[in-house]
Amino acid sequence: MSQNVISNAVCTVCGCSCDHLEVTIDEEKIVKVKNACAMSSGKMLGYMNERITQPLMKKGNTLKPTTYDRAIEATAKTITKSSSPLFYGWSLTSNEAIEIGVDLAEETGGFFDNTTSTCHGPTILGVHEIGESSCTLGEIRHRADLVIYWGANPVHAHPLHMSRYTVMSKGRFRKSRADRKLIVIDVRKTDTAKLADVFIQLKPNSDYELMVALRAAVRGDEIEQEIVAGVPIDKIEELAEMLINCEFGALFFGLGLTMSAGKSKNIEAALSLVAELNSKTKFVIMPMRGHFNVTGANNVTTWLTGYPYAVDFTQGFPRYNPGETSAVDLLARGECDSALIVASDPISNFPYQAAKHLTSVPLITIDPHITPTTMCSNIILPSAHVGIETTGSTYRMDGVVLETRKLVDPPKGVKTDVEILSALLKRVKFLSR
Amino acid sequence: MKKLQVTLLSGRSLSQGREKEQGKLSKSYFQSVACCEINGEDIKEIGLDYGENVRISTKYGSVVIKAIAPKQTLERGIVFIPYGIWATQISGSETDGTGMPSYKGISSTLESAKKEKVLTVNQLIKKSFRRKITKKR
Amino acid sequence: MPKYTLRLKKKIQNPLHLDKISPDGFIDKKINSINDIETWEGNKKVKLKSIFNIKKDLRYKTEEVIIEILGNMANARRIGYQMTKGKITIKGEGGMYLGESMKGGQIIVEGNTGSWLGSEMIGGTITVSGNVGDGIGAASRGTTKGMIGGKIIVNGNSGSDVGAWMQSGTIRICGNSKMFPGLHMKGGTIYIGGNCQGRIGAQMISGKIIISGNIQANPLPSFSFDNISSKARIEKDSIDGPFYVYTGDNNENGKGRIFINVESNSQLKWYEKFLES
Amino acid sequence: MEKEISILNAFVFDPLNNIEGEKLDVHIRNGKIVESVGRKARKINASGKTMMPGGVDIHSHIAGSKVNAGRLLRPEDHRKDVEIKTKHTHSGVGYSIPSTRTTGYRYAKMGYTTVFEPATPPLKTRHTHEELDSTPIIDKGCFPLLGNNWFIMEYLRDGRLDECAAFVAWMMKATKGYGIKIVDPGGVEVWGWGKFIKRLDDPIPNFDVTPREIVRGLCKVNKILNLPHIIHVHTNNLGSPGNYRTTIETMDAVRDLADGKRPIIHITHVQFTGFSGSSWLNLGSGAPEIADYVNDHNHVSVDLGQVIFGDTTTMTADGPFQYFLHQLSGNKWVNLDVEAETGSGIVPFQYKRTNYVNAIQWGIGLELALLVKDPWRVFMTTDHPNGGPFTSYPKVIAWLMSKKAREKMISRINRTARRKLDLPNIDREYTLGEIATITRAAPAKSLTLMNKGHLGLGADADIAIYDLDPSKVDLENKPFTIRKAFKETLYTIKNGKIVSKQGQIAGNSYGNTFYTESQVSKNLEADLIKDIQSRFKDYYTIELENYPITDNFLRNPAKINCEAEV
Repeated sequence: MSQNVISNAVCTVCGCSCDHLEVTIDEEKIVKVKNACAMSSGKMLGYMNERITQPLMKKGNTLKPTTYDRAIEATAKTITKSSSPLFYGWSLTSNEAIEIGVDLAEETGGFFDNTTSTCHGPTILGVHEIGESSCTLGEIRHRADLVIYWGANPVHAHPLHMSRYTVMSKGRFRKSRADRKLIVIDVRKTDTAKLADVFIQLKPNSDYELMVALRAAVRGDEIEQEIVAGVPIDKIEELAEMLINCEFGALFFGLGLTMSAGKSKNIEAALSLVAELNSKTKFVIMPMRGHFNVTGANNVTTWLTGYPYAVDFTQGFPRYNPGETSAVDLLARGECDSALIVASDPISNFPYQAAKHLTSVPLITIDPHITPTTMCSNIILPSAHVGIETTGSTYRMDGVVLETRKLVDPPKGVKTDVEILSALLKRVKFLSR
Repeated sequence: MKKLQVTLLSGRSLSQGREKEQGKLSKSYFQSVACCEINGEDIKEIGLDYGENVRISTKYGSVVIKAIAPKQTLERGIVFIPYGIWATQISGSETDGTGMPSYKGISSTLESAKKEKVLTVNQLIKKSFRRKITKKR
Repeated sequence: MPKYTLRLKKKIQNPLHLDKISPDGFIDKKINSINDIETWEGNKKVKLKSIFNIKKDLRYKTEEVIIEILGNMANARRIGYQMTKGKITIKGEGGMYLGESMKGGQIIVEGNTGSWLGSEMIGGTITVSGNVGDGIGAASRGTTKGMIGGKIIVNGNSGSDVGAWMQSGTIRICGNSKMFPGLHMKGGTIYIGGNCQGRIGAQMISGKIIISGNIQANPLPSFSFDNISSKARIEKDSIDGPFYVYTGDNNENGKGRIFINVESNSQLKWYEKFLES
Repeated sequence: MEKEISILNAFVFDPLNNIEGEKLDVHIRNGKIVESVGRKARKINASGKTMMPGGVDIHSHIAGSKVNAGRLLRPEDHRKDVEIKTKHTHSGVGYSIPSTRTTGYRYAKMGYTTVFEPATPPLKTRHTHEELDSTPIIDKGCFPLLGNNWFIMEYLRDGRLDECAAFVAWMMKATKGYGIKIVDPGGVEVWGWGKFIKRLDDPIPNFDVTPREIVRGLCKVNKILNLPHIIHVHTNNLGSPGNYRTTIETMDAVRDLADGKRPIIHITHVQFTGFSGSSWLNLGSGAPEIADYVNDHNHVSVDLGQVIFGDTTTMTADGPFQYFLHQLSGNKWVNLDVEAETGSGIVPFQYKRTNYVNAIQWGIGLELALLVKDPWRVFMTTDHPNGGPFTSYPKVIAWLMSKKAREKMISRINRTARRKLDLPNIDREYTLGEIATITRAAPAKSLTLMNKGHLGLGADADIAIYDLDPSKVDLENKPFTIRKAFKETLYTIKNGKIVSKQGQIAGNSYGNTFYTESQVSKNLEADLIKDIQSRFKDYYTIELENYPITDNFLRNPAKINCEAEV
């Protein structure tokens, strides 16, 4: 049999962008994946499950097969007619596709938002106010002797993070797990917490208080309260000592921080803490980005518009204010009269009220798979998987860009996001002339 | 019937991450996502056993899912639902001016729903979003 | 000066940009040119008359232009942007960024308003009878200049981040407030008549925050207990306490003061031990 | 669009061809300057106008991870300056860190047609190219940051100069880079630990090599590889009082390597490293000393990094300096270290006329430009956006050309600074020819872009026509006229096409991205690859195979081949 092994393939699941996968292909099918985590092999071996292989359009109450041309024409007509179209998703596709997406939103005068707004949007809002002290993951691998995961559970969400980049990795100046301290701060004892040297369990929704107390302790200020966030002050002061006395510390945080009470302010507090720590030692901070190219979606949108997500083009220039121009808010206020979803499943992921509005407007979805969102859509444009069936560049969570590979052909007749979106943009430009 | 006040967390779990790649209509996805991790004491208090169904309600909505034993340690008073369409039925769209809805740390009530069924993706969409869907392929 | 009445014609679902509705913009204008003021409904440029029935009432003999808006303006943005004088009355919801960068005059809302009411406001007065959203009197993203002056009075409840980056002026919320009143505050006064979900004065540098209701927990750990004060002052008014007074935010080397009502906050009684020592 | 254009009767300033204000006709065919064109050629009557080659900016941070991090940091910067979408152009935002499209449009409007991004972390250069590809109209290129690279420091420590050269050649190919950039040699590696180095001869911990050895080593490598540009150096101690000595020491460190033909070291944004004094309180201008050195030694060129009063965003690969600036200003701060290679930092900053330090900085830049006698070795930059946005170039031109303009500003700056600076006593005023030299001819020459920066036969038809009549306007007394003229061309022509007319952008076209390939001997290359392979996995978190940028990644690549001597 003609088995073909491709080495050093880039994984397209989470923000770790592991690029050491060894993929075995047999007759245009992936049959084996080495070096991958459970999520990665799940995707690599399961990418053919529940695929949509033909464009579908709603006629009456049923979805009927159609051609790309017809589906794109109908989509173009819908979004050019709209007063307030929403373009959402973008974190599971390539930079090249995102770039066309931004132009599409600009051309039609719509809202361009990516999944950042419901994962690390608050992180970006925090950065606007405070800035961030960060680095690439390799710096942490080489130098960090103290690593904190706060409200993040890499064992489940980023399975190879610790072995490739942090406590379990081998760096130039830190050779092994023994050279590093792992601190986990969470509301529950997660599987990551079980590996920690120090685990601090705090009360739900009190990350902010703990962060503030920790910063005060780092500064050496007196704290009047005896217990903060369910943690005794002694323990907080002990932790502060550890942070000050490390040579190179890294704070990773997850959605536990961005989603719980305080949201962007939790991040402001974390960024301020890390900035403060830099007057005593070297410290960096990094969000644990979820989708494989959400960082790319932010970057592409930023270089084209100045803003990383939630961009409003309705008046012909980029405007930005998450809370107003972000997808969930727009939908909750009912301020959107059509939606194009690319590689995302907002019907599953958005709060009910916002999802409900999506199903009351013309909904068009570009996605490889059947999802609750495609099930509620009026038009479905099936697409190829980036990093499996087509190439495209993608950003690791620390901003390192990688070119993903094409490993196999997409299902017969299925187009790529780039092909679909550029055909759509061309059509839209023609119609708005 | 006994109702219990709890704090709801939703989040990623390894199995959710893995099974979503199997397809969102798949049985394994349903099993790994339409569930709620509850502390052993808490579940006793509402008179349920693991494997039975529980109703979780917040001010945003209410959903029935299967109660399961925590896969990671879970304190009393906290319940965990993996990300997915079941969790979002009861999460709020208020973003406090940040664009980020409230997915974690929502106060909610827990009660037994022994007799009720957990809706599948199809059923849930029919119930919640009304637009009719049809089988494809 | 005349009074203009703008009655909303239809239910608007798309974002509406109404920054041109302000007494300054209407002054000396004929009704036709006001009808023809261009604005944005979603991505479509429309004239004001397509949204409102506009009437000009010359019988009013006030010194300044009065604009009365009738209808639910929840989807509107920036009514009264940069206004310097005159009066806007809204009977219905007030929308977002109402009175943004307002310099003078008066806005009265008989209803609720959305977020960022009076953001980056410089002067004038805004009164809201209902509830308001988040970021009242706040700064826009990335800047460090919130409300610089003027007065905002809200009879209902408010969202979070009241007076973020505020430098001067007064905000009074008669009802309850969510978290983070006075975030990054640099000056001015915030009063909350009802309860507050906490995190008062986070990262504040200066200014004063008074809470008459309950704050659920302790103040932030970066605040120091100062004393108990029998009264607190907002402008010329004196509010009866007694109040626990805290200073901070120490993490920012801040000298702000927060006043928290003693009676509504029995959970803070333990601080009184610092008084005895 | 027309394939042939004739521009008639312009006052031409083309220093590389020794043309200074002569009335000439210039003809264009297929994007090149030619002897003559057919009768049907489009004619542009440029009588009474000034014509120059398209501007060449040798140092402007327009693309890459730190520029984008700066954009992300500052929504407030964008809000005050937006570009609305038109039929022919994209929307965008402007001010100190414009979006990519706006960057291209605004350069073109000013008559600039080639711009180099001077600091790209090799590991993140794919990002830089993605942004450069998204920047319309202008030609561009980028300089990979190599002054803190682990491989390079180790090769130099071990005295393996040939391997070092082969590595740099590999790096240029892998990143599609143009020239060697050195930022705070060794200092950024030390910043990886949150620490600083001060002196040229301080060894770098763990690497046992000194900043001096890095600069000298890479200077030699540059010669070995025959790269088109010379080493482009941001010295140690940037932004600290007394650092002009470090600047002179750095220049002098390679003096013996000079061959007399052309400069061998370029010191960039020398304003920021031209401070005399021992503290902020007695800060002074080190410009006279630096200018003296430059005037006496032709192995050196410099660019200004002129400060413009107002709000801007500072961003450099010099992480330690940016942290220092954050501490000094209290403004928000971004730091982005890059494994085994470099770092960067970003801090918003406002230069104030009335601030003593800022006023001195403003003076240093201008003093340098006026005291360095040879305009071929001093290029005009603001180190965009560090000293100020590139859109302020017309202001700088006016200051250089008109003492009156300088006096006007001097009368408004901090009084103590006014007394401290030599600037009020300098009478020199740049001629239009000299302006053409420092803004296009000299940078093009320094980059060895043979077809840029001049209007000789065969040159690329990159042309700027300004609404300025040197025969009528009494330039030194009309600074405002100068500013107005250089703000917006009458015509900007790029590759023979009109891309901007009176500030109206004609549409979206995309220029070339220049990169260099220097071929070392096959044996050396093979040995090098083996050596890289042996250590790459230990140094980087990505696979060696995924490191090089693939050939079809760039939109319009333009390769420049050079012959290596090893």
